[in-house]
Amino acid sequence: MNSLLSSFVKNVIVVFLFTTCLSTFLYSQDIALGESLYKANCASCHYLGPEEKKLIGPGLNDEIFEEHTIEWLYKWIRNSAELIESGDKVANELYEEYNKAVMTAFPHFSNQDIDNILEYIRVGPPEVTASNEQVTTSIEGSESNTSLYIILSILLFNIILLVHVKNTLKNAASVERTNFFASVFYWLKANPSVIVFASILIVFSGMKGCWNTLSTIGVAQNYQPEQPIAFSHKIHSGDNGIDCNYCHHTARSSKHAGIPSVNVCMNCHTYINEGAITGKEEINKIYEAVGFDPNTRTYIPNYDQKPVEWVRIHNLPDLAYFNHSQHVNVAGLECQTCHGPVEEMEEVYQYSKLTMGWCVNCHRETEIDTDNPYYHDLHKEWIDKYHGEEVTVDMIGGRECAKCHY
Amino acid sequence: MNKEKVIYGLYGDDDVILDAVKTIRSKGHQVNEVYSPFPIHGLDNAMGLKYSRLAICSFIYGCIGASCALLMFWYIMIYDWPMNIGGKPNFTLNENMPAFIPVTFEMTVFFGAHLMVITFLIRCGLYPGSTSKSPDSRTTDDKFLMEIHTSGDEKEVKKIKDLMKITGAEEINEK
Amino acid sequence: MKEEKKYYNSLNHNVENINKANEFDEKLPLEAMMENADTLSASSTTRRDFLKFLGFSSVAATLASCEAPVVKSIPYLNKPEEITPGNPVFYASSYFSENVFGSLLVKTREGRPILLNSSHNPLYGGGVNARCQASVLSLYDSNRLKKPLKNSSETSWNVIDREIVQKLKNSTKKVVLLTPTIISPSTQSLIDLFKSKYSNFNVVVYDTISKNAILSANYKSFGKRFIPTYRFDKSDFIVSFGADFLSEWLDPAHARQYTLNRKPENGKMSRHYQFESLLTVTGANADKRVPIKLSDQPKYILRLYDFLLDLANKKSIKTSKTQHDDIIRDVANELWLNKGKSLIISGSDMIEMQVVINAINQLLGNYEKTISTTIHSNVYSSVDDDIINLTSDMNNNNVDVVMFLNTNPVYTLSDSDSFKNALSKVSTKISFSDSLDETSALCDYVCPDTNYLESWGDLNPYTGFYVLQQPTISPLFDSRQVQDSLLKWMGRDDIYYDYLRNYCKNNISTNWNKILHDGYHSNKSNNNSLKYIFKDKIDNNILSKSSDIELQLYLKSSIGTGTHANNPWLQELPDPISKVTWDNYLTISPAQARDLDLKNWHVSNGALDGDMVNITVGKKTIKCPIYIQPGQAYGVLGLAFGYGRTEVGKSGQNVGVNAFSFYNNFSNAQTENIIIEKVPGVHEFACTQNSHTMMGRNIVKETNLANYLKDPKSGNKQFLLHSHKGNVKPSELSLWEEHERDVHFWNMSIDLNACTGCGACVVACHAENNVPVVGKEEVRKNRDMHWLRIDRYYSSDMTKEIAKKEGVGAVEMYKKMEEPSDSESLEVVFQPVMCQHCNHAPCETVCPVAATTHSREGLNHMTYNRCIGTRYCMNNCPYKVRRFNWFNYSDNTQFDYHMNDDLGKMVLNPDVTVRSRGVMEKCTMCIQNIQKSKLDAKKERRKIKDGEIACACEKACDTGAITFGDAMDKNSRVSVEKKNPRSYYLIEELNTQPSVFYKTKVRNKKV
Amino acid sequence: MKHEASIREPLIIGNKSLHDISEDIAKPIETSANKWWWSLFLLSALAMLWGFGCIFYTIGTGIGVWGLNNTIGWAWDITNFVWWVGIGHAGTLISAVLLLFRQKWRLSINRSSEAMTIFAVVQAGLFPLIHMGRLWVGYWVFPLPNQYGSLWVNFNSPLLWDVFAISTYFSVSLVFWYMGLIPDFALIRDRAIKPLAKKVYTILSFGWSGTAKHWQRHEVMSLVLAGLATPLVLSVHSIVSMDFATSVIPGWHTTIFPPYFVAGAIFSGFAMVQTLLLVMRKVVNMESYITIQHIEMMNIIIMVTGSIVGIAYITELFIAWYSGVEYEQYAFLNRATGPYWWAYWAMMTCNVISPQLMWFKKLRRNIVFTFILSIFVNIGMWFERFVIIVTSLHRDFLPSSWSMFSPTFVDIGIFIGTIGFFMVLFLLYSRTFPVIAQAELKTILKSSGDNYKKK
Repeated sequence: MNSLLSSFVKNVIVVFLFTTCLSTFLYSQDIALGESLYKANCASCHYLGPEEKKLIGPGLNDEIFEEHTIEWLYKWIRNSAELIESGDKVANELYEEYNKAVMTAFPHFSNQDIDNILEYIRVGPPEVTASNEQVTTSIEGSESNTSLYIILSILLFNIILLVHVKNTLKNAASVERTNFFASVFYWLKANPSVIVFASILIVFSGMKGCWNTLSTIGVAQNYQPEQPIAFSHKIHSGDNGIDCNYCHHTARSSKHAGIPSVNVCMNCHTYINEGAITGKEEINKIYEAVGFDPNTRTYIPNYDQKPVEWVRIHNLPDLAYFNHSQHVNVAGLECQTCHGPVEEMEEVYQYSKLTMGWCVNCHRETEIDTDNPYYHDLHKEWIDKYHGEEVTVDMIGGRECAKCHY
Repeated sequence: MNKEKVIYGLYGDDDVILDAVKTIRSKGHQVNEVYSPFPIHGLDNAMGLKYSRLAICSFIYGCIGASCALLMFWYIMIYDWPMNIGGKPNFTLNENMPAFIPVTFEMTVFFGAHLMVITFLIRCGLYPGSTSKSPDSRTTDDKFLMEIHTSGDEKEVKKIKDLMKITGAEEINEK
Repeated sequence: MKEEKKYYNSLNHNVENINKANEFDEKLPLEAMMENADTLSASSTTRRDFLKFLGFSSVAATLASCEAPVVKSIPYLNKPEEITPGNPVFYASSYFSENVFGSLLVKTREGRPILLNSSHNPLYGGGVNARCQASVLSLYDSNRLKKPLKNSSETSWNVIDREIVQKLKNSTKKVVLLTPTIISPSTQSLIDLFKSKYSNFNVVVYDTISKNAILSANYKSFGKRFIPTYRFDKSDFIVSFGADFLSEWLDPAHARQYTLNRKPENGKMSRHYQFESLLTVTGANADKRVPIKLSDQPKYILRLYDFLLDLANKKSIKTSKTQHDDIIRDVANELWLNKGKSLIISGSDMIEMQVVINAINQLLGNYEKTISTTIHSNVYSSVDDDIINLTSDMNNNNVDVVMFLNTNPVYTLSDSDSFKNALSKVSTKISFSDSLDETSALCDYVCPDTNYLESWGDLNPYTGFYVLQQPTISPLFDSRQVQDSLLKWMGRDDIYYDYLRNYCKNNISTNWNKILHDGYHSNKSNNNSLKYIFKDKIDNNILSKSSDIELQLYLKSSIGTGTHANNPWLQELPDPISKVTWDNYLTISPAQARDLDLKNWHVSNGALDGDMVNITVGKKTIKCPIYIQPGQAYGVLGLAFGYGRTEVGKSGQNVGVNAFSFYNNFSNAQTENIIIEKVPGVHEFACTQNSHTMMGRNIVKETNLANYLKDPKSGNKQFLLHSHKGNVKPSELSLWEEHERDVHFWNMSIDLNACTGCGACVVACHAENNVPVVGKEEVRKNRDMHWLRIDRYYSSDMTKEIAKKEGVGAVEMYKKMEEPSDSESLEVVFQPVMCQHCNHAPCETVCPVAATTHSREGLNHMTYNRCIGTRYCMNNCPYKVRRFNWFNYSDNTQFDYHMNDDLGKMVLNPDVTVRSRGVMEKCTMCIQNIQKSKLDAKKERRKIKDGEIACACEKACDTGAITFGDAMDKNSRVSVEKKNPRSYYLIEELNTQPSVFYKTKVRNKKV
Repeated sequence: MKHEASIREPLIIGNKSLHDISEDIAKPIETSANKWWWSLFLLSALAMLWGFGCIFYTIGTGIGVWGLNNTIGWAWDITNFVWWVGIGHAGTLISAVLLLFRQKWRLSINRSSEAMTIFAVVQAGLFPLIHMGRLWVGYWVFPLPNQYGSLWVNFNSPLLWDVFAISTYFSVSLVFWYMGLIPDFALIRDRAIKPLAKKVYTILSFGWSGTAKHWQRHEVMSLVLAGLATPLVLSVHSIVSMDFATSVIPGWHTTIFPPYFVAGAIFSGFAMVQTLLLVMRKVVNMESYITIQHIEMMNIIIMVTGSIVGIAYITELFIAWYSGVEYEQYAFLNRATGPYWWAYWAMMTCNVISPQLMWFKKLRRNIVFTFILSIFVNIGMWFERFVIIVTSLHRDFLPSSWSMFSPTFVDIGIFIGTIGFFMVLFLLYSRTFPVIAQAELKTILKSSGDNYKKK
């Protein structure tokens, strides 16, 4: 029990540690910083909106500033428990109201940090997020296709119409009509070379067809396996707006995005034990795994814990080295760029092809962050070499074999 | 009464039929076809056949082959995915050209040869399953067959048959 | 070390989390793996990410529902903080085995130690030798015991504890613990506690290879049994009599010290004379090497002493003439010139000899200058008689209980039979061996000790130098650390970890975390220098008996005393000198082989075969192959320890013959009644090198210090091409416009003067790059897979000059050149050769599918998954460094080494692909490290620091022969090296423009 | 054209009329095989199966089952490849080059030698395939668009040039051969009695009717194909030689390789033609068409090309000495005096010395001698490739990596297998195909038939 709580605290610390370290360089715009901090630390318990919308704690919006003073908020956020101990009235009321659930302490938050967070809370969430764009574009894609079909069908219809008109006219002129197919047959007989050409054509198109089908082997796009727990990214990431990095927090630091360990789930689900859609059923699976008794809110002592066996969706072949931190941290890509609109997926599926061609094309197009001091001496050279045009990944060897294969 | 007739004259020797063709044409008759087991030199002139343009085709095909090859090199080695391979310069096509010459040549020959042969087969209407036009199967062995189409005018037919006889035909039949 | 810092930080947050229980709260799902068939098959297919063995695991099981196999991802339940799946964590720890100490930095991935680096602590601390490097694989040895054994059937600890405690209580006679020198203070105190608990308990120290001579000699000279610490870096003149101090004498650190004073750039180098019988690594590196018979060693030493006395105008001891008097005279003079800056040592096991050596060093005033009597080396301490007394004790039924800790007397004692008899008389025999060996097989109880990478511990190798050992992985099996066992048997219920911490707190330092983080703690040695008290005169009649055939027993740097004999990496590591793998053999000088009509010959596929002989020492006879070794003294045979294990596991079983059976009275020099006779039979060797001379080519460039000081480019003549531009370097005559190179240009410099040829780098490369082990048969076919090989060349009696002078024809000349010199003047050079990463690479041009291409960072990329295996690149490589996967080397019962069992595979580096059959592979300059460091730099938005990236070989090289870095960065070490007048490219004529360059070897010969 | 000097010996003997020729050519096809044929066929079929066995073993287990090692990455595999390709040169050369030179004597041998060419190239083609470590991804050598981005081939690699050269050469000479076959198939078709045979040959003959226009086009096409094939033949072996010539290994890195390989190829090719025809003219009794005259002609060519090869060898040695490059010098010294001296001297005696005996007209026209010599030459040429490949590789720049090669049963098995395969194909051919280009032959009956010459 004790160790678990401590490890939970530790987790929060870790989560916080890199969020701060990565956010140090975008220190200037503090709302952004506030947002990242909020999503990383608060979003899991606090909905960004009217107080009535309760997750674990109350929903947060500018109302809080009416209810509480900044100083009080500092105290509360840093260590609510202390505040309660001290016998602060407001604090104790809250404590009672949220049936004695202590809010996580963030002793390491600087005033600056807290200000940022509060600032973010005051302003509220920005309207459009990158993910939505993603989706719309994809939809447009499909639309353009359908329109094409429509046009084609219209053309076809016209042709048939014309033929019909021709025939009727012939009838009218009482021109003797030969059977269409018969005439074709004769004509073919007359010049057999056509057959040759036709057959060649067929053969080649056949080969092309085979090639295409072959090239789709092993491409698992839209792979959407059944998961042991019906975990909905839509609810967590979409509706509750929990930042991807809260659970997949190693994505910025390591080659693996990492699947959250159960204790990360427990950070929230210690308190939330009923889901919007599936009720208790799915959440209980977590409790089963980790041995937690939702009624007594306690961990069953020396319980034989069994890990959750998630089904892996994105499988790169072992011969390809892929590093999340390279793309998320250094390149600063959105998770959605490769994983698609996860925050809208009830059940996650493989959004991208994940073929080498797919990787390489992105490397061909994506511009590198030339401001990174890593490239310090090269800026000038590049400017006169490429005449200021953008420097893409492949220009600095992003297409070389052993960048991914070793 | 105006039914068209075809007259076949079967000869036993290539020189004989060659002379025959010459004389018959000099008499102002049209020799439609000659079936022979092997090429007879000068026969095409004697029959007044047009000169065959296969060679020119082949040349054109060859050129196509060469240009395809060069285009492929440029696209693959220079444009689409340039790589530093052993420090060899692949900045422009001609810098790297020496390495491309062998394959360019091969492609040229490949196109030239195959496309020409295909053309030949098509022009001659030769393809698996097509059957021989020759009315007499001996023409692939040691006999030479002359074929003349006439308007079914008796006198005319007669004249041709005589001509054939004179020029040394072994058999003459008509249909 | 960055990662180290990170680890330290996490310490700050919560000290507790180093506690091993907490850190590895996940059980290794290993047992599960063993049960689950799907899992097994899957684990065999996974190449890169070995995460499955710990928390974040993926298990494949084909489901009917979908076409591709479904891969499961299993997250931790509670993720330990300092583990980020995919990032390495480094721990400072240390290694002590076979009396060799090394202080380590252990690289772990997902909780698995996968690579050991020397932590290069500032003090004497030994570097990491090949055996230490490879010991990480021994951790994953499938031969280790899974549970404690009682009468060789598995049982539980409770049973063991109950019964043993019972036995101990009931024992009336002696209870003996047989152990090698214990340098762990806490363990020592623990043992004392044990003594106090069981009065009849006593410890017998038994070092497999005895240094009794030095210890006793020092007792005579200084009145204390101790081993001093030597400072080769402070000695300008070194004389060694058969002491192989660069490889196997007292301390691997000596190699590092030695090279510190061998840098011609400093304008001076130590001069090193080696008098030895066999050709050792040390002899190969010496400036002057004199092959002498074992029995002559005393003569020479005394002679030298005599000359020195003469120089010191002291009274001479009459000594007889030797056949190298002139040389000894020079040595004496030079020693006299370098008084206090010289060092003279001997590998002899004769106490009298070591006394003389001490006397000489005393005479030269080397003590406290190049030899310290204040700081002692604690790694050896055994007294030879102890074990003999123990045997007799056991024979006389004076022993009730005997416990074996890290000792294997049944294998290592010369008369093991009598020991076996004695042992059979002991009622209770307990072994702590972590796997069944010759001794534990005879024991009633085997209480498997944990591997050192799984255990806590502290070591005190040198006076005032205290290091900690910490677990880097939770115990893989149901084994228990010895100390814990002892505590239990004392009836205490605390664990050794607490005991250790208390001990450390009370006796060493209160700042436990600091020691743990740095890996060591040092305090000024308080004991003052010892006084030289040896008075009685040295007489000249202590000469050992000589016979016309003598036998020297030696240690191979690969196998040592045979503790790691089951380690395939070590078995496949070629001997530095003979380049033979998977074997020991009787080395013999060419001349003597001719006389005895013994032969080595090459068979049609180039492999080496040899005659068999029966060698008899005293009563014992062994049948073994002979290997003709140039440079060996006439009349001396050599045989390596550590082979002929009969109880060790699949790799080491019955490889070679057991030399310990000749290790009579603990002397490595057997000079009496030795008979050798040729017997029918042919032995098949597996050598990695079958031609031994440079054939008069400019491959290893060499010069002498004197010439070097005159002209730094001496011996390194620049090859010039005659061209329209005049005489130019090949690289200046490029036909083509060069490809641009911006971000980096990775280069490597190899200093042939610093390379001692030890081979640690080869093992490190194995570990870092998942290089497969292919076994004797394949090596014999010249298909070893080493990405990095160390070429060894002998000098030949025939050179172009001689040929010209004597008018020898070309054919004749080359024939002669192939023969290594048979004279005393034989010289040996080493040259590590890996992929040279040519910037005009012949291999790249010829690959039809562009599987090997060049990066703009100057690296030669080999793309395994693109390779179709035409082997054209291999043929066209002038350095022959490319390696082809002739078979599937992983998951193939034909190659039943670590890559064929799931346990062994835990050592694989997750960042490097395991190559499949039919593809080419080669040195990548550890591109995985390059990429990682680049990424780190980019993440931290900074430039790469010089030295931040180190190839495995560089890290392993204790003498700093290898330097890797970015040549674009003008002040990186490698760019500096590049300008060094000693630098040159291998086969520069070809203008392959390598990224690897070598630095001329400089000897300090007398002119 | 029609008449040639009477001093020239007749190329067709035994008073053949046009019909006789048809008869003689058709006989092997229309009659059933004798026991010689069958025993030979079974023998080669066995060898072939054994070879296939070895190939499958290799593919299933790994290239390691061959005798190769880290230093010697190619040995028998590529030796056999080059050897077979070399053999595969005579046919096209005879029919193309000799056609351009209007050599009449080609007519009675070109068909068979072309067949040999094609079958030999089939064998040759096998080796580059099976020598790959991962045959199953071998298709990567073709520049096909793919899912890898697209990832292309490397046109700098001589091995890739080979891919194109060999495939072009194979397909073109196949077509050339088949075009020549059509009229002759037509003959068989028209003579066939059995319905099945008729059907088959109808299909094979593409409905050839031998009209004047057909013949005209046919002749033009043959001429142009010959014109294309001639440089092709020369290019193919030049390119094969570049596998070595463009490398850096002393003994490979030699500029005279292309001409020298081509000469060698013709040399070995003609030798193989000799070996086969001397057997065939007996087995399907064609003595009256393949006369001593023909044999002598070929012997002369063998002698000439043999001398060229010899000069090439000597030039190599001279240049090695003259270059002053020690690696080069040692490489050649090592060939002659090193561990593989026997291979070198076998090559020298078979290729350089023995053909010189052809200066004697008696020997030139002696069938038994010719046969033995042709075998010699084939052996010698195999050794030439072995010497070039293995002895150059086994001792190159760094002595530390010097090594030796010895074949395993698999190496040997595969080689024997290919010989078997080759023989099987050729035997089948000799019974089902018109082994002499009768149509063309008939054209020279008048000029070179002995009965006509007598007049």
